[in-house]
Amino acid sequence: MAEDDFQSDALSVSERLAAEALIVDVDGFEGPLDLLLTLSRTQKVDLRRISVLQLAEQYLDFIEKARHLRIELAADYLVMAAWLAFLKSRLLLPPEPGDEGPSGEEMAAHLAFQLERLAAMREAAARLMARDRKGRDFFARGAPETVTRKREIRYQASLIDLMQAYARIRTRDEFRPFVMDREAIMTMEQALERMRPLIGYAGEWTDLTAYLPEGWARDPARRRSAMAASFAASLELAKAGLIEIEQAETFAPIRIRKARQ
Amino acid sequence: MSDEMEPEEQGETLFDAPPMGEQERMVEAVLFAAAEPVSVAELAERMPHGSDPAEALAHLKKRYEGRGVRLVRVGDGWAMRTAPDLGFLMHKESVETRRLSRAAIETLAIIAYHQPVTRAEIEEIRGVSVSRGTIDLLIEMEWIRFGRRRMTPGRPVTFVVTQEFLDHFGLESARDLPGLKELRAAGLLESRPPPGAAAMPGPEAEAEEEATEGQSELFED
Amino acid sequence: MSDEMEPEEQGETLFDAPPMGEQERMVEAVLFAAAEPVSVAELAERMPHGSDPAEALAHLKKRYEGRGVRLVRVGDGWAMRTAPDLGFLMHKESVETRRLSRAAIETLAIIAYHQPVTRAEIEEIRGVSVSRGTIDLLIEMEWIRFGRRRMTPGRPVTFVVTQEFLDHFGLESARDLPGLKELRAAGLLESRPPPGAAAMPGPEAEAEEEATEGQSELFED
Repeated sequence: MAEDDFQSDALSVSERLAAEALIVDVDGFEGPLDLLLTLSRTQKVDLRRISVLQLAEQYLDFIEKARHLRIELAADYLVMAAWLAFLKSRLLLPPEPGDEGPSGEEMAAHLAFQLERLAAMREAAARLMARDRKGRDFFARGAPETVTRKREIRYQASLIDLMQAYARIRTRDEFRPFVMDREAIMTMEQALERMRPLIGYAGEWTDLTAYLPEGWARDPARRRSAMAASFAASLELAKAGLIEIEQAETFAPIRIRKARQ
Repeated sequence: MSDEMEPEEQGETLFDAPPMGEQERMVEAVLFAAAEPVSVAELAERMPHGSDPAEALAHLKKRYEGRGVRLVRVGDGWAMRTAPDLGFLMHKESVETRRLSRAAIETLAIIAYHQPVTRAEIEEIRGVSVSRGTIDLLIEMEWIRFGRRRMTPGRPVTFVVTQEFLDHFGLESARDLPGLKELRAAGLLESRPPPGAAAMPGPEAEAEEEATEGQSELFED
Repeated sequence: MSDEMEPEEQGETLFDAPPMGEQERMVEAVLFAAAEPVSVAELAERMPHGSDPAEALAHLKKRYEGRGVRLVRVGDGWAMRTAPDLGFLMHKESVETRRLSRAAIETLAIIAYHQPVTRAEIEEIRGVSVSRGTIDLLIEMEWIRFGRRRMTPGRPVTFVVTQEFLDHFGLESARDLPGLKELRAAGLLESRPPPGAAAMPGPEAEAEEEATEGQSELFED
């Protein structure tokens, strides 16, 4: 880092040489803020009492020299230069009445804050890295014993599973829990699945029988099952606040409609 | 400490060897951090000149007596090891419940209903071969065990269910298992007979068979 | 309700918790065996029912005071580590730590002191864009991880330091970072927005962020 060059009392020649060294070393900077921080060291004052105006001039001078030496600077250095030129004008010229935006002093104070914060983080980083560190100053167990994971698997089977399994073998057939003919059975889940997408269209009172699947209303066994399942499903939907149910009187048709919010 | 030191050694070292307490700390730290057992020679090499790692080891060994870790000799090195009685702390146990596979539950059911039953018979009933793993699993679970050998050519082993099995399924005996009639009544079995199935002996029929056999006790535990 | 529970609970534990001396041995064994910090909760899980690992830890910490290895707190875990003054004995065990670039070190410090912190905030503080590689490296080293998303427009991710970070730098918690109090008192950990619209040119101000990201990579060694 070239900052040491700035610590020494500089004659104008050595100062210029140092500045040039700085420019040649521009790749060594972590961006314009880093460069500003380095330049600020030349003022040899506490960062809190830094002259931002002077710093801005130093920076602009640096950019000018770089340009003169035909050193290509990254865009963010030039953006910073433009901003500092603006800051400089704000600091030098008295604010015009009705001027909008922050004052030059506010902007300068923020820049000083940023520099101080960056310097503080640099120092904190150095202190952190200088701590006693694992693997260098202190050590973890060299021969850790791995914890063996003993996974016990418990198999579960109930008497019903056992009997079902036996029944399945003896019938040489896919076991069915109920010997009822499932073709005529509609479950509430099936009814729910069927009704859910349909209720969006049920703006007006509609007879529940309208929701029975096609063909199910003719066969009495199927109609009973489908009716019971659809009624149970509609109770579920009403409970969920999705529909309303009404029945004018005992044995009257049960009618449903979409709930009105 | 220093009066124990050989005068010759004192002359050699620029500094005195650290006090024994320090040496003990050093040995402790080195053995803790080392991946392999460390020999006395290596300790001496690592420690400041004039140290006496053997003595430090002796102190350290004493200090760790009865503790959760111990200083043990491994080959010609020394290492820290968990006290043997605390080995149980190095296991993490977890229990996972799984459903028995279809093959296992069917095999188990056949054994329960037909015991004592041979493997060939199980295969005949299931219509597929029974894998060794299935039988092993059921034995490992202590739900089945070897019964007596069948007095037929080849003297095949039979399988029977265990007390553990009865406990698990809440049965007094295997005879309490619902018969085909009850299964049918409970709707677990379709009334139509299996296609081309010859009548299978129920557990009752097998019970007689068991009584007639009284040979090898070898396979019973 | 609770007075009904108590006798039942007593009945549940078949054995009393082991004496504190035994519990201390157990904690000692578990921590010796582990290379990573172990939480009190995990200790409790592994020790017999009714144990009080927190108290056992307190006893153990005292026992190891001034020894070659020490009991240290790392975040919400506990670990045994060799005493830092004995590091010189451990040349063989010392691991060559990767030389970190200045960018990586500064980024790490900023995350540690300002956590949880967004990438934009890190860039604001450093005045340059943070390269993806820097963040990736720190994540790979397990020193930082993603924290919660910030509840601001864009819901940016934040970064926080890990337990491994604390372990590596010998910190009990992120509150023990060197100079943290002073930095906070000096207001240097506040996020202070730039005054007015004429914001300081930050890395966000640049049109081609991608291009500059690539560029800052050049500065890393």
